[in-house]
Amino acid sequence: MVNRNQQPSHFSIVSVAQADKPKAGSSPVDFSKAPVNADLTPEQKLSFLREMLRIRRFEQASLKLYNQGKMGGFLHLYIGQESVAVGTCSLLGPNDHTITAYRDHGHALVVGMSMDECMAEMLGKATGCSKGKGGSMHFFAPDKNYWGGHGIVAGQTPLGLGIAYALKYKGLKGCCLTYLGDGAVNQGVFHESLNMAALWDIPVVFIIENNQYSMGTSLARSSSIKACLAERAEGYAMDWDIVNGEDLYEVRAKTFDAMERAREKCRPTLLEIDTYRYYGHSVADANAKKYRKPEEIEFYKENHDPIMLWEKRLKEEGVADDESIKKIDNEAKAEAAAAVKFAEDSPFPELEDIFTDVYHEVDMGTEAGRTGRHFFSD
Amino acid sequence: MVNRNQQPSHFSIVSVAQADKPKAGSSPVDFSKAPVNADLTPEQKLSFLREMLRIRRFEQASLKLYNQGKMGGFLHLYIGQESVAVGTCSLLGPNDHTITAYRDHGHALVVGMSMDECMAEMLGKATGCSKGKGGSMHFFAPDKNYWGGHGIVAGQTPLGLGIAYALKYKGLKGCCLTYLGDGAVNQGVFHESLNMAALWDIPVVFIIENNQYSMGTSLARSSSIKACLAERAEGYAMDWDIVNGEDLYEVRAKTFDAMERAREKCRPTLLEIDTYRYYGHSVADANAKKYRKPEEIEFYKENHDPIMLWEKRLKEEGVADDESIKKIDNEAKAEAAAAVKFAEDSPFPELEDIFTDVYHEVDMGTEAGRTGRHFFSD
Amino acid sequence: MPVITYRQALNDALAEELTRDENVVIMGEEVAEYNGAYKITEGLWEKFGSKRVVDTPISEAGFLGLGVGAAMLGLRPVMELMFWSFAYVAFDQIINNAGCVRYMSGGLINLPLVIRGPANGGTNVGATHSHTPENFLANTPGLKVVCPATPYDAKGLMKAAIRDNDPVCFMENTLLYGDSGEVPEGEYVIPIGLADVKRGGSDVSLIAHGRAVLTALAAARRLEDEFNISAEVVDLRSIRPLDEETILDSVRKTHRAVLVDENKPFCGVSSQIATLIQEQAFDDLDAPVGRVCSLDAPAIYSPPLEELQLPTVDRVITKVLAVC
Amino acid sequence: MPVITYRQALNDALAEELTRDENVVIMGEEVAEYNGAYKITEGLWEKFGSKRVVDTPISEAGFLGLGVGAAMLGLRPVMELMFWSFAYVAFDQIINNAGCVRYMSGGLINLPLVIRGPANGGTNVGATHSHTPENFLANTPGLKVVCPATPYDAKGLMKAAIRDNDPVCFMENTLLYGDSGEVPEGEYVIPIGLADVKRGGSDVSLIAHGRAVLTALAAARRLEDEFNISAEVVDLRSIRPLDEETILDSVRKTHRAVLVDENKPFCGVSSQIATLIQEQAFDDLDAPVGRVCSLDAPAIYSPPLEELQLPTVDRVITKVLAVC
Ligand SMILES: Cc1ncc(C[n+]2csc(CCOP(=O)(O)OP(=O)(O)O)c2C)c(N)n1
Ligand SMILES: Cc1ncc(C[n+]2csc(CCOP(=O)(O)OP(=O)(O)O)c2C)c(N)n1
Ligand SMILES: [Mg+2]
Ligand SMILES: [Mg+2]
Repeated sequence: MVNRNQQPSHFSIVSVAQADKPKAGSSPVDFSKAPVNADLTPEQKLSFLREMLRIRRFEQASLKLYNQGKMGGFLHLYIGQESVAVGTCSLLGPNDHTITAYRDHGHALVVGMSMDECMAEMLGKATGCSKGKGGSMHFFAPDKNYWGGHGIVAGQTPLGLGIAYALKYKGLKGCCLTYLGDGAVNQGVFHESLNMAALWDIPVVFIIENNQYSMGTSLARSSSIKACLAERAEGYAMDWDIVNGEDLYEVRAKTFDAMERAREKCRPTLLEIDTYRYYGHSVADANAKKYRKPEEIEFYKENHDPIMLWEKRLKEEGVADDESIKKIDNEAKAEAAAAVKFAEDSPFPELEDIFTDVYHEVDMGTEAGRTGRHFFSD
Repeated sequence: MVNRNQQPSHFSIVSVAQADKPKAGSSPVDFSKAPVNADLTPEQKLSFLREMLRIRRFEQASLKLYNQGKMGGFLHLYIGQESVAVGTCSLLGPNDHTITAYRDHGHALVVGMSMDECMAEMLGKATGCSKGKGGSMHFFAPDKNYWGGHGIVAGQTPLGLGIAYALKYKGLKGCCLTYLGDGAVNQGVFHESLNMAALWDIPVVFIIENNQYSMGTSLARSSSIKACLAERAEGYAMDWDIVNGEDLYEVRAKTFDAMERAREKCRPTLLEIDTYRYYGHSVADANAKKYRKPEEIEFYKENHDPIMLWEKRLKEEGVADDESIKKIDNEAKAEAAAAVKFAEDSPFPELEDIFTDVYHEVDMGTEAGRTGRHFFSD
Repeated sequence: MPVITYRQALNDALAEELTRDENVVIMGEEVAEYNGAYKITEGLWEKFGSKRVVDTPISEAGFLGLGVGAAMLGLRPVMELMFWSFAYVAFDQIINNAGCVRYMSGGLINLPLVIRGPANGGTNVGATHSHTPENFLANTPGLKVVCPATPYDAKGLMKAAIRDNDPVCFMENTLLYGDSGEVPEGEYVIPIGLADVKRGGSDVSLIAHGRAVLTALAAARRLEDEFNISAEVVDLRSIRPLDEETILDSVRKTHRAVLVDENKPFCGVSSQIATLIQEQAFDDLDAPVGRVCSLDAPAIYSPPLEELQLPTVDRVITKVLAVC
Repeated sequence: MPVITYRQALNDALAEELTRDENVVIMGEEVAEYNGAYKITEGLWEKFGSKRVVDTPISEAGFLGLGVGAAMLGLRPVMELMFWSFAYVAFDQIINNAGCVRYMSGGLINLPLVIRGPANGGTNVGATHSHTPENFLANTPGLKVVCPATPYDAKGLMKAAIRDNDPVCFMENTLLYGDSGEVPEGEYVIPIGLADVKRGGSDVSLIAHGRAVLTALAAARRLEDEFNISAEVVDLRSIRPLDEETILDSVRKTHRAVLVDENKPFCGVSSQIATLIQEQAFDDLDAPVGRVCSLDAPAIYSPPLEELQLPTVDRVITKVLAVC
């Protein structure tokens, strides 16, 4: 690993509240033996590969559209981080929810949103998941317990807390996986959320996807920490852990512990999952090669690519071979290509659509929606 | 000590960065022997008593005015906490600065503001320190390096950081004592300030005046912590300490260490000083006796009053006797009475004063202040 | 009809809605055990318990965001801001999360959320505590903004706000909490978006919201007594949605309008009303629309001065005489 | 005269002021090593070093507060918000600390502070990233608000903003950064508070700020060519202080006004301008003041729709034809 500023390499740092976990420096754990992984079927293992490849192929297709000038605004690619969304979301049960930031395509696809609706959204089409109103940063699928897609850094963190709060309020045994970036930890509202989560025993799991940079700023230049960001949870008497994000088994094992802690004991956890993004902060970010060396990116691609590592693992385990992998990959590519066609063929919203989806009461034509003027013209 | 929720009794908790300090549980330290205290002259020791008594008598006089309906808005009394402002501010050098929240009378008097201008401000008089524009919560004396007096909880914390930032920028060897309450630590901006202070080596000393309550909410009901609030500094790799606020020697010794760390090494510190307020959150707060028992208040007054304890100490040391104490106290009372008269005799601002002190350029009549309309009438 | 205070009317509305719908939950600083900084929630914690009435840390951004998240899942949080002035530490949560999430989701997410608390000057608490951001909030499509002036309106509008499926910013006034007025015993709900003509008149329309309605009414009485001018007083009650018809009907009748508004003048609520009137009733106007706003400076502390900084009856009368 | 971009004009202004006054310090996310998200600060870190040009964590409330504190001690911080939309997480620091501290201190404290960044829609970044809060900020006595439309104005106003001893909110536009225009070589400063008649005319006054000025100019050209209507275009340049005289002079000459404003309509900047005109030039008006604002919904993402949501030349022309 190169350039992991101020951070230890991947091992489980132990919080006071987790004194029974392996100590720093102890021999590496084989997380494939963890209960949540031991019973995985080959089909399940292949499905993780499929999901990771779907994300990557979807995003590569979207990048092409972006470069063709067919997309507006920003495009924040998740490529390189796929194991995080796939590993963590593979554990979701019926009462578990997710919410994330603007780098939201990976999570969206894994929770079950279709490539069609996502690609159409990116092109601003009426068939998009948000009818073309949200764009790349603002995907939502409440029917899949997926609450977005949020553009303001860390703005989603108290929302995730609130979702988990509602679960507990309603007596449902579930949790809310609330993702944020390594730069987002320095927004005040996240700190406020940590305190309330711990104070009130809220079943939320905060997941820092530490890809080492916030835009062009390395972790060491944005955060003052001791060994890692997650350790800040100590100050709130909250459980925490750090996770090697390139190992799908480890991601699942440690996230499962956190989810169980939430579901069974209503205790929150702060997880920090180490990962890496290959592209710029967003595609518009021409500077990608200035704040880090091209060799760094190459090193990660060659040695730490989560898809490559999982494929290797599946082959070692005899679950897959080159041919079956190729087949899955081709399916993902075909699905992405179809989504591009669907999106391109779809119509844009109409002018009058600008005024729908602002107020529920207006859209429903209720009495409340018809009383007084809701929209103001010039 | 009763009701110190979740908190250890007064001893020095040791941060990772302070491994040479006495360990928790070690025998109590006699802080009168600390270098910063050892050479104090009897005059200096008496001056601390004088300052504490001035605060108390000033506030008792203001309370009377408030109850007579002569004051508007809120009145947040500092009574019970005097040793904190007096102990910490007694260490201020020419390049050291202070800033605090709305409970600001104590700090104001100690840094050298006159009772007259403070009392007049409380009555909204033109002779007040802020010309009657700020009120009780908003005292300022930039000529005394005192930057207020801020009404929004924790809003002053990044300002204190900025003052210290400017000191370092200008190459001045000084620090900024930045006070906040135990409830204020849960405002996001404070967390953002901690991170930047530690990240950039800013000579700021954050001082939590932990009086155990934020309005009617005990610390245990507002903050999730391990042993104390100051420990949250660990997550930022920042030095911290907890301080028994009733012992003026301890306050001075530990604050001095923090100030030296700032001045010499540009390293910030988070201090938590345990203290207690006798009155309600503000005077309007009729509920004072509901969220805590009258016996608790009595217990503190009888056993932990900082003025009483300091008087005892001075007598033990032979520095003062009942008579000399009485004399100082009478002077303080007389000064407060004169301030009341000054304030009552002073005029209110004029109507047109409403529009001054908004824009510097307008007040100065510069070209910038005369270009375009700055104020809008109906 | 029973006469109760504005405070009691709000308290009754909250209690009734807590009883009616178990998804209603009240949160905020000091709302539970302390009974609320201004006692609006008095007795509710005792009656409904810690699940329904919740004290929060001093983390407005965090707890308002929590409320938005909880509303997404179907709770109906009623969040107290001890002062609306403190909304500024939580402004992103209000504008972007409460205000924009429904839109950005293409209508998939509903936010049945109320944010309430006092927003007013006049209590000598200084500039930081005296903000009246109804203009900022009403600028934001996706939010509703309600400013009741009487106990009757406060109760009926609060019940409507809690039952509304969109985020409602409910702005009270500490100077009104102790005011009394008639409030019927039975249940009633006042639709959000209906203005109320609080006094009929024929010579000039005084248009106001919140406590300024009382200033307008006092001015109207003096205009009648001392100047024989018949002033109609229109209480907007809700700023967004806005009852433009009632405003325009009144102006078309009186041909003159003076707006009384505790907002600061620049882009205050009354600037929107003046713009509306001059655009929609241009030919009906016999004089420019006049405004009486807060004097344009941060809220001054000094009690006698702050009284003059807010719209006074005298200033309203002077303005009316100037346009009549 | 050299022709440079709006971006370069800003960059030159910053570089000149950094050179002129060692108390000027530039702070913000990605302003230093990354050269700025929109490259306004390109090359400054390399030239002036880490003391003068400082990258911050993503802590807008914290670093704007830091800027206020540093300004109290005499630094002249120029704080970049990557987008003005992110001001909402720091709103309390802007309104209460930058906006009110001088007043509450009775004038003892000066805050020579600039907060700058782009505030605009039209780049398909969605509702959360497309806010234009100039109306909120200009509502606040104590703050100044500047919105330049051309490279020339951008440079001259930025230099004035940095030298001003009051807090200035400087609002740029990502869609203008690449626009070119003539900018003289030598030093010049444009006083804040002077509007600029960008085009003379006699039939109608188009009044605008920021990018809407360009929309107004394009409309004026078509009005002349296609309808033989002579439109005067007044560029406000600064919202607070406001050059009321230039506005009123123009309207008194043309007797008609259409305001072009990328703000949302409810209490947008144009509502203040309309209120002003109808009050001060009532008898000079031959028609109601018309407005063309952003269509009243959160900013839509869909690129072709967002273009229509902002004021378009067609909508300006339609409105002008309606009042002429
Ligand atoms: C409050 C706020 N400030 C700034 C931005 C601009 N911005 C968007 S993403 C980003 C970097 C975030 O980095 P990180 O949290 O590490 O997430 P990553 O992009 O690496 O996934 C910044 C500065 C924003 N969207 N919101
Ligand atoms: C942002 C904000 N929220 C709420 C308030 C109202 N308020 C003023 S003081 C206070 C309690 C603060 O307690 P603490 O920080 O412990 O300070 P103490 O009053 O004990 O000195 C509250 C809730 C405020 N002024 N600002
Ligand atoms: Mg990152
Ligand atoms: Mg306290």
